[in-house]
Amino acid sequence: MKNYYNSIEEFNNVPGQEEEKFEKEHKSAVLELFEDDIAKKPSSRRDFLKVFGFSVTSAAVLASCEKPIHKAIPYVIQPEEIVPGKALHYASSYFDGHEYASILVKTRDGRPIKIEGNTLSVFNGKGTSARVQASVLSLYDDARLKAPLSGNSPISWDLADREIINSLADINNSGGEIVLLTSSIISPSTKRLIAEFGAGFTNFRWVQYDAVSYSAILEANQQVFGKKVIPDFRFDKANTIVSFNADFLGSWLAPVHFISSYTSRRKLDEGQNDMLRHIHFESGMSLTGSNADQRIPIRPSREKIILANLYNKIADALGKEVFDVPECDLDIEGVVAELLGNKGKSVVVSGTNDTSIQLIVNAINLLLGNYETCVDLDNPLNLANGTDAAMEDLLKDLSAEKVSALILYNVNPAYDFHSSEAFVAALSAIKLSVNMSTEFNETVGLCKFECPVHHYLESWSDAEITPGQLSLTQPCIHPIFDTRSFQDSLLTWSGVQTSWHEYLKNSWKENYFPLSKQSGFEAFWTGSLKDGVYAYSGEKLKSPEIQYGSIAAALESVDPGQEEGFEVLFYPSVSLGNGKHSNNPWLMELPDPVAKLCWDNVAAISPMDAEELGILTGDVVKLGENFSIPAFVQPGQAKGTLSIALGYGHSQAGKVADKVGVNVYPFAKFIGGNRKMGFSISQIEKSIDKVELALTQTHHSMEGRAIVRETSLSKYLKDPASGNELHAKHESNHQTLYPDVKYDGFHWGLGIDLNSCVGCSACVIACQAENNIPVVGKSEVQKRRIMHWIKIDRYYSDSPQQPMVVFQPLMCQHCDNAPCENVCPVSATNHSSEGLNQMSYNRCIGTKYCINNCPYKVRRFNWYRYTNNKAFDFNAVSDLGKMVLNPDVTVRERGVVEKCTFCAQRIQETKLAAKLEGRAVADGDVQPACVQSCPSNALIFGNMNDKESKVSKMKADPRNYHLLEELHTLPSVGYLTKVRNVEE
Amino acid sequence: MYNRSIRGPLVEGNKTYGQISSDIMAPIDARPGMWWYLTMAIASVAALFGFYAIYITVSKGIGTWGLNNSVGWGWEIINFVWWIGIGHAGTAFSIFLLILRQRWRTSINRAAEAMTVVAVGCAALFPALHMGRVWLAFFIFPYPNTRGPLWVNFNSPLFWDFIAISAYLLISFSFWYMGMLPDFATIRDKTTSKVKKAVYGFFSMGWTGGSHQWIRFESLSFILGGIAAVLVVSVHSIVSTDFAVGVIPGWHTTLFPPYFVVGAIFSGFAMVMTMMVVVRKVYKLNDYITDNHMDAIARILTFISLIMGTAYATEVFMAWYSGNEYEMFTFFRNRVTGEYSVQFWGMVICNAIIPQLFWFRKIRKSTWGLLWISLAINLGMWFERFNIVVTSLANDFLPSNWVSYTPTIIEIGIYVGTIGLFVVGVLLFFRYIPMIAISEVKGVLNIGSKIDD
Amino acid sequence: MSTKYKIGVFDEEKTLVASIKSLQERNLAIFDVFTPYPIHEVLHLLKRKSKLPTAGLIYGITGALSVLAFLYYTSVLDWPIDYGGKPFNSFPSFIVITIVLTILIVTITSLFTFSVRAKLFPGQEAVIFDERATDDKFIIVIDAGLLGGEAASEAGRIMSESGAVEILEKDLTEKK
Amino acid sequence: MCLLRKSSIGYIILLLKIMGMNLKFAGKSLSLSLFFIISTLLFPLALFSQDTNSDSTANVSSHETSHEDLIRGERLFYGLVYQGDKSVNCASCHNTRFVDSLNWNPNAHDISVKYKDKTIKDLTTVLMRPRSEKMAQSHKNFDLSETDILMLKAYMDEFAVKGLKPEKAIINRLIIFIIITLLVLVSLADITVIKKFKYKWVHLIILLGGGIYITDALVKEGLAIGRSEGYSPDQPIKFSHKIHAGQNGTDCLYCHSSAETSKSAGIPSTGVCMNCHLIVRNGSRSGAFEIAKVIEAYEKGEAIDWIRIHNLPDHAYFNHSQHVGVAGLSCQECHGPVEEMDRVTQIADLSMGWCINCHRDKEVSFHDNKFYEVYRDKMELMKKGEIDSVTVEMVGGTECMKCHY
Repeated sequence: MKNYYNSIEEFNNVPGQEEEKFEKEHKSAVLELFEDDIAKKPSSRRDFLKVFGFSVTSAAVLASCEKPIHKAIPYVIQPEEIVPGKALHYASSYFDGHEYASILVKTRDGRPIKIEGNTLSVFNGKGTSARVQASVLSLYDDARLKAPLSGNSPISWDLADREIINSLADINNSGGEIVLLTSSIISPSTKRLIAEFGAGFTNFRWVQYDAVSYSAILEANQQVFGKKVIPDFRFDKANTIVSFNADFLGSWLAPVHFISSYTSRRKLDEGQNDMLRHIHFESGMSLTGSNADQRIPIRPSREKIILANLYNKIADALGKEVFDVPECDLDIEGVVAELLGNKGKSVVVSGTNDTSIQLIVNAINLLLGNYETCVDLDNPLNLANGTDAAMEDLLKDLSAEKVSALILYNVNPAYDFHSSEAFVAALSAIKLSVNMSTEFNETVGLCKFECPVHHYLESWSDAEITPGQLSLTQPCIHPIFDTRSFQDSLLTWSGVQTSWHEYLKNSWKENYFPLSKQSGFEAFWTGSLKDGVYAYSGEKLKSPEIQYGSIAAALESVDPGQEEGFEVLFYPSVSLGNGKHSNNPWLMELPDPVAKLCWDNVAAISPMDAEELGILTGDVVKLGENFSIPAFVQPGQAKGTLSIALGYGHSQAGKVADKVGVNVYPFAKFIGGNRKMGFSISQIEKSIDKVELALTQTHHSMEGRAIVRETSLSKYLKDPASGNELHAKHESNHQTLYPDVKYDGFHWGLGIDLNSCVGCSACVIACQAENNIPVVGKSEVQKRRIMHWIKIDRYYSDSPQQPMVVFQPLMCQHCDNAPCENVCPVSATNHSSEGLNQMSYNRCIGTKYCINNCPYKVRRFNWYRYTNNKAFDFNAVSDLGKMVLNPDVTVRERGVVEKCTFCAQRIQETKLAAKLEGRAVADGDVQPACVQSCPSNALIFGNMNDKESKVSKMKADPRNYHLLEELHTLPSVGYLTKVRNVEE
Repeated sequence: MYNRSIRGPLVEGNKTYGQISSDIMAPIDARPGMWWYLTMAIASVAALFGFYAIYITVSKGIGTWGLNNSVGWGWEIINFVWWIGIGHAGTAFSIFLLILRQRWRTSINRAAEAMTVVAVGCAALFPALHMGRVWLAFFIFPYPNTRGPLWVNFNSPLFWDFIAISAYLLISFSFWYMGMLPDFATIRDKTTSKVKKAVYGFFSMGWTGGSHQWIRFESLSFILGGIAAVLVVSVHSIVSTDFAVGVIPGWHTTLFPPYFVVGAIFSGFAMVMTMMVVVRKVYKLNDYITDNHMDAIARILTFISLIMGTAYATEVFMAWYSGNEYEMFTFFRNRVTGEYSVQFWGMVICNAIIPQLFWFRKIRKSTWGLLWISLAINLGMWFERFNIVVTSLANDFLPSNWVSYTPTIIEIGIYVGTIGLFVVGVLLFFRYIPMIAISEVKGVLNIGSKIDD
Repeated sequence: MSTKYKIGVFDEEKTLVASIKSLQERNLAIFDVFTPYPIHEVLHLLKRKSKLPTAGLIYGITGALSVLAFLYYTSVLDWPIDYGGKPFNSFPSFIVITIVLTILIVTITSLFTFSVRAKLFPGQEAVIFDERATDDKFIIVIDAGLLGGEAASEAGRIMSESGAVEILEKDLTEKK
Repeated sequence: MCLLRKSSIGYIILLLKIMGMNLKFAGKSLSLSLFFIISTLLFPLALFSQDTNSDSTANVSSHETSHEDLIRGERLFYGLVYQGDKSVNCASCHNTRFVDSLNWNPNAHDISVKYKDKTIKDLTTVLMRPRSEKMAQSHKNFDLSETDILMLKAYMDEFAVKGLKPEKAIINRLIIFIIITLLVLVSLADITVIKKFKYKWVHLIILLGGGIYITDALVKEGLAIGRSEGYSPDQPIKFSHKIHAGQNGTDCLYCHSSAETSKSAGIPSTGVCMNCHLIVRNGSRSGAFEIAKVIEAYEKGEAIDWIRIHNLPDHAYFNHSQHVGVAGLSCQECHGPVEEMDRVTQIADLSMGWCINCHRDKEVSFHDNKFYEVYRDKMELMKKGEIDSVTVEMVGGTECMKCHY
């Protein structure tokens, strides 16, 4: 296999004076990339020609007449582990203040090009989310601040440091308050550093602020259990999940972590015969709701009364104290029965940021005894620490000019704080304000100093996601710009001479090395770096007595909720999350898994309301002063509610994000100690404007076709082939005039378990990153020309009010009798002896006949030149943006057809590695990007000729079927029927 | 054989051989009227617009068209098939009527063949333009190369199409040109202008009308005629395989080859009628292109229209009879009703119902009746191709891929451009080439006009 | 060599045919007959034959075989490639190509043969005995030089008797 | 707009290429091709302009030395000043133009640049009392007056700015092609329309011969498009593989160390050069001059811009480790006898057919590598003796996605 876990540390082991030289050379090499004419720079030492050659070379190949002089520029001194043309994988961790993942960073010739999950991590394993996958592109964001600024003018780090240190000293001497406002910090070493930094001042406050807040959970657990933590929800141990507005598979807390535990109980393989049952109450149609076995649309304001009734009914059944709450007209007897039947094996969870709701949730989980197993307070998720009230207090103090210095790190309150105007206004009055941000965003430029921070792929850090589960972040590329890590800045400003790297090492030496059984620290450190993760068993916090008082208070003050008017709800979307990465074109063009919409946010409205008000998808509706947004008729949306995604409507974030959609953060409210993501209005006004939305799927019914085959658990248990009867029928009908082709050696196949696939779309971005798939922009998506090689089809069935949803990943099916191959006149697509449907771009003349004749329509056409074309200025125009390109995959020219290749480059790479080692290719060695990124292991790839391989077993499963198998295209991709845990 | 007592003489007005020559040569010698220049100007503007659209397509990419991930073929293929269909007129006239010994064809076949050449030329533009990388179009030739050599895919209907169209263009052109040799010689010998004498002398290739030449001329006509007869059937059959070989519902049907061939002849005859109605008026050639000629074409159209109607009915019936859910959907939910029902019913009305008006003698005799109905057929045939190409692709197997398709101004521009090009070609033909085969008309002068024949 | 010709000009097909017949009865060799349109009777009388159809048949057979051989060589022997699970020798696909290419080959070769045999190619200068022969007159040409003066004048007489409207004499010496 | 312009330029170039532009040296770019055309057209003008050009540059560059000095310096450099036995032609060894053949002596530009910032004394030393053995041999008995050296220096300083003179364009083939094409056209016109020329057999010969020549030229040039067989550019350092790999017998993999393990064989870093050249400072042919470049680059920490000779298009994926590491091919199979080349030349045309035809013939080491056990059917056939070897083609070596993805 690959040369995994090489550490950057070894870089620094170059002996003696060479080290400095290398350091210098390495840095300048990267910086030189931003010179306009690379050829003029004789001292560039990297074989980046593959990247830079794209423009020159492909044009030359096209015209076949110009021969540019190619330069082969070697290193002066070649770093030991860098072999030109070979990929290196560094273990690292991703944390953006919102989402965490332990990852491997694939670098080629010194530049990170792909993110993969770290299989050693118990938290996320090989799975990643779309946002983590896309984070590598953020590294090459042109919009990033390139050097420190004072006001709007550039300043050197030395000068900025001097001024800041002086200013801090002045303020400290005069007793002024110094406030550090950061996003949630989960790095234990950084926390220590902040504590030390704060200790240097007499009047210091550290506020953590989360754009999307989990403050209510923290608060409720503080009140009940005396622990200000977010518990880990162990869905893998639960039989029943009852969730209220918690999109835990999509964007709530740690989706990747939850998807793997959730789907581990939804699989029906290896003898597993039971599934967890998932009941979901929610207003908008979330990814999680669409995966639920039973989904009940509710108004958000009704959540509390339903929960209270649920509590009463369970308490009643268990003979516990019952509270006086208004009756709820919703029939929840079934839910009560199921929960009671799975005491201690169920999870009740709510995603609403309302302390009283979270208190009732805690109460129900307490009643059911879920804290023993499924709701883990001892290993809490260290993801969000921000308390809403603290931020409100800070705002008050800022406005009252009580704060003298404000240091911002990794936050963007000018965009995502509900009182952003007041905040911005208060900023100008502060004596010293420093902003530290990786991204270019709305807050940039508002402070006295801009001290840009490294991208996480350029920085050192650590993280402790749950107590005892540590991971390290290491730089995989030398900083591209003149930036500095946040921690280095703090160290400098507190007058400490050590670098953050040393500090981090020391911190580990002091705190974690003693816990390990290793003898030498260097070995421990290198080992941890190579693995990326390090686990220790720390002391468990003692649980104080459970306080029931607050619960009772919450249950006694239940209001019946709202019946009239409209309730508007904001949610972080699967693609953009809280909007921090909106300038990432991959994420911007990732269609929402349910709405199948990208490049815009909309107000999702229920079909009933839409009909009543005469609103169609695309009609602009007015939700208040200066608040107009296109409506989107969303089946499953609760009547009387509107859902709007957060993260859009940036005014200053870069060319991709700016002026796309509407920013709804300012409409959030601070109510009852929590930030409420939503508001109520009595009436929606429909305007005459209409907007064309960038939808990637416009027809939502399967039209009765056996595309996604499903069954219920009870039927499945009786007959594993239930719902898949057609498969046997079609198999028996298969006849052929021509003899079947025999595949000797490899016959690659992909199995997709529709039961495990939740539609998270990580594979889509992984594929995009791996295969250099261009971003085409809003207008092209509107024309239905999105380029994604893998797409997640979503179909609704049943009524528009309470639809059932299915997801189906669709990529090239690599049919053995491929209709596309027969019709290509120039032989640009044909079949390999390994069962791959091959596509050679350089032979393609673009007749599009194959596109037409593909029954699955998975082939994509390069309608324009998407690279080096100013009209498509997303990431494939600037030299920086193009650094993300995978040098092993051709960048396609205009006029050629492309499609999923099963990551042929990875197949070849793995086969070659096996050949070099003189061994057979083992099952699971080859992992296409989609398979590798899948957090739920829904995709399995392997050799179908090997009867022992996982994929062969999957194909032998009675649930297995092929898409449109009646056409006798003999796809190499198989699907396993979806089984729902419902009574039938 | 031709029955005079039923249809009257083939050439009216008791012409002599000399008169025939001068009558037919008149437009070549005389300055064309104002209408000619005006039409030429309009057509040239249209053609220029087309060239601009082509320029945009080639320089920017196929993205300037309205196509998308599901609909890979749109107007360009519709127009391609439409033009190829129209291009069947000449050969169909010359060959089928030759085989059927319909001697009245003589006064029309030249114009019909000219139309064929221009129309096939227009048609040939589209397959080239619809390529994403038209500059690499030579990849389609199976020529020895340094890639191994890498040949082409002989299974691809598009390759069959490519050779069929090239062969058809070449053969229809040579057939047409060969027929003109004696006429060019006539002009060469009759004209007084030195320039014309030299030019037509060059193009007449030394034709004298000697028996040695006539005998070989007749032999070649026989060979080319026989070959072209096969081609008339094969070209559109092959064009139909572009669809019939596909797996897409609404495409995958064995009905297509005959259905396409008949449809092509239908549209070709209709276009001939459109042209002839105009020509005989403008050039006052009523004596050569007689009412009887128009009547004969109208009768044929009526008959073919019935076949077309049957074909449409058969298609729909087969969709139902097959019980295939995709076919059922394509026809009943997509074509008959649904987003593209206008095109479907337009097709049925224009092709199967309107031509039935030709049952009325009055309409067959009316210039306007002939003109409007022939135009309606041309429109209907365009709808037919739209139905086949777009509706099937827009809504095929997986509903997630369903899209709608709207052409852009660029696609429309190319279409308008080819119409302009066609008119320019036809006008030039009227101006510089004898529009009726002089020698052939002379050969049939006596038929039907003299009792003793 | 003498290049004198005697030319009979006729107005009508009927008189032309009669004249040819009488000339042939007298065994007076006719050099050539020029008509504005093909008259099968004339061609028949003059015993004009063309081998073009035979040549076309040979072209066709050779063409078809070579196309099939080419297809087999390229797709089975030289570089077999799997297209959609079809066998390399996917004969049904080859049929279409063979038909059309055969037609193409026959057309091109026949045209070429025609051009060579009938001596017709661009720029070829026509030997014109009477310009009206392509318009409204039918012309019999007698090679006076070959027949001798007496026979020629007899031929002229016969032609005018059988309805020639004009008898001309032409000397083409200076032309060549 | 831009796109079409670009592609039309591309076509013009293509046309020029087809018309027989045989550009045998590096930099086969648009500007060069256009330069040829324009220079052919403006040849007489160019004759005039040359003088004025040298005038103007001379005025600019010399504020200390006069124009006359420069002229004299130039004459000295070319050995045109008669000095009896002593007269030396510097340009005979230090070429002032781009040359096609390998000249081991540094060219005039190289030495000019090197001595630009050095004093007259340095130059005098190196001219008359060179340290290295090689130079002592060639600079034997040099005796130049101080003024001469001054003038020489003035000329060299100017040369350092101006650079080497461009190579003269070879346009014979293009001219021949155009003439023959015209001839064929005239002959065609005459045979069909003009008909002035009586001897038809001349036409026949012209048409036949011309047709064959044109077809041949078109096919040959067409095949040569995008190929660089025989490409042998001057490298920034006159590195001889013949000396290193041939005479000294250095293993290829010593420098191109990643050939066995990685996709690319790797250009050795300057550090690798220094392994030997820390000690070896004097070459047998180029003296110290070329080796000094390596040492200088190393000391300055600058990389050397080697010119890549074997270039594959971006859409073709080639992996050295597959061929060297797995198949065990020797480097010479594709790169030719590099150990006999002073300057590396591309031996193969690197066309797809070249790759494919090798894959058709080469056998894989089916039994030595456990990897191939996966091909059970072929193993079986081999056991039965139905096949005796397995070629690369048989395990899919001629399929698209082995190289294009």
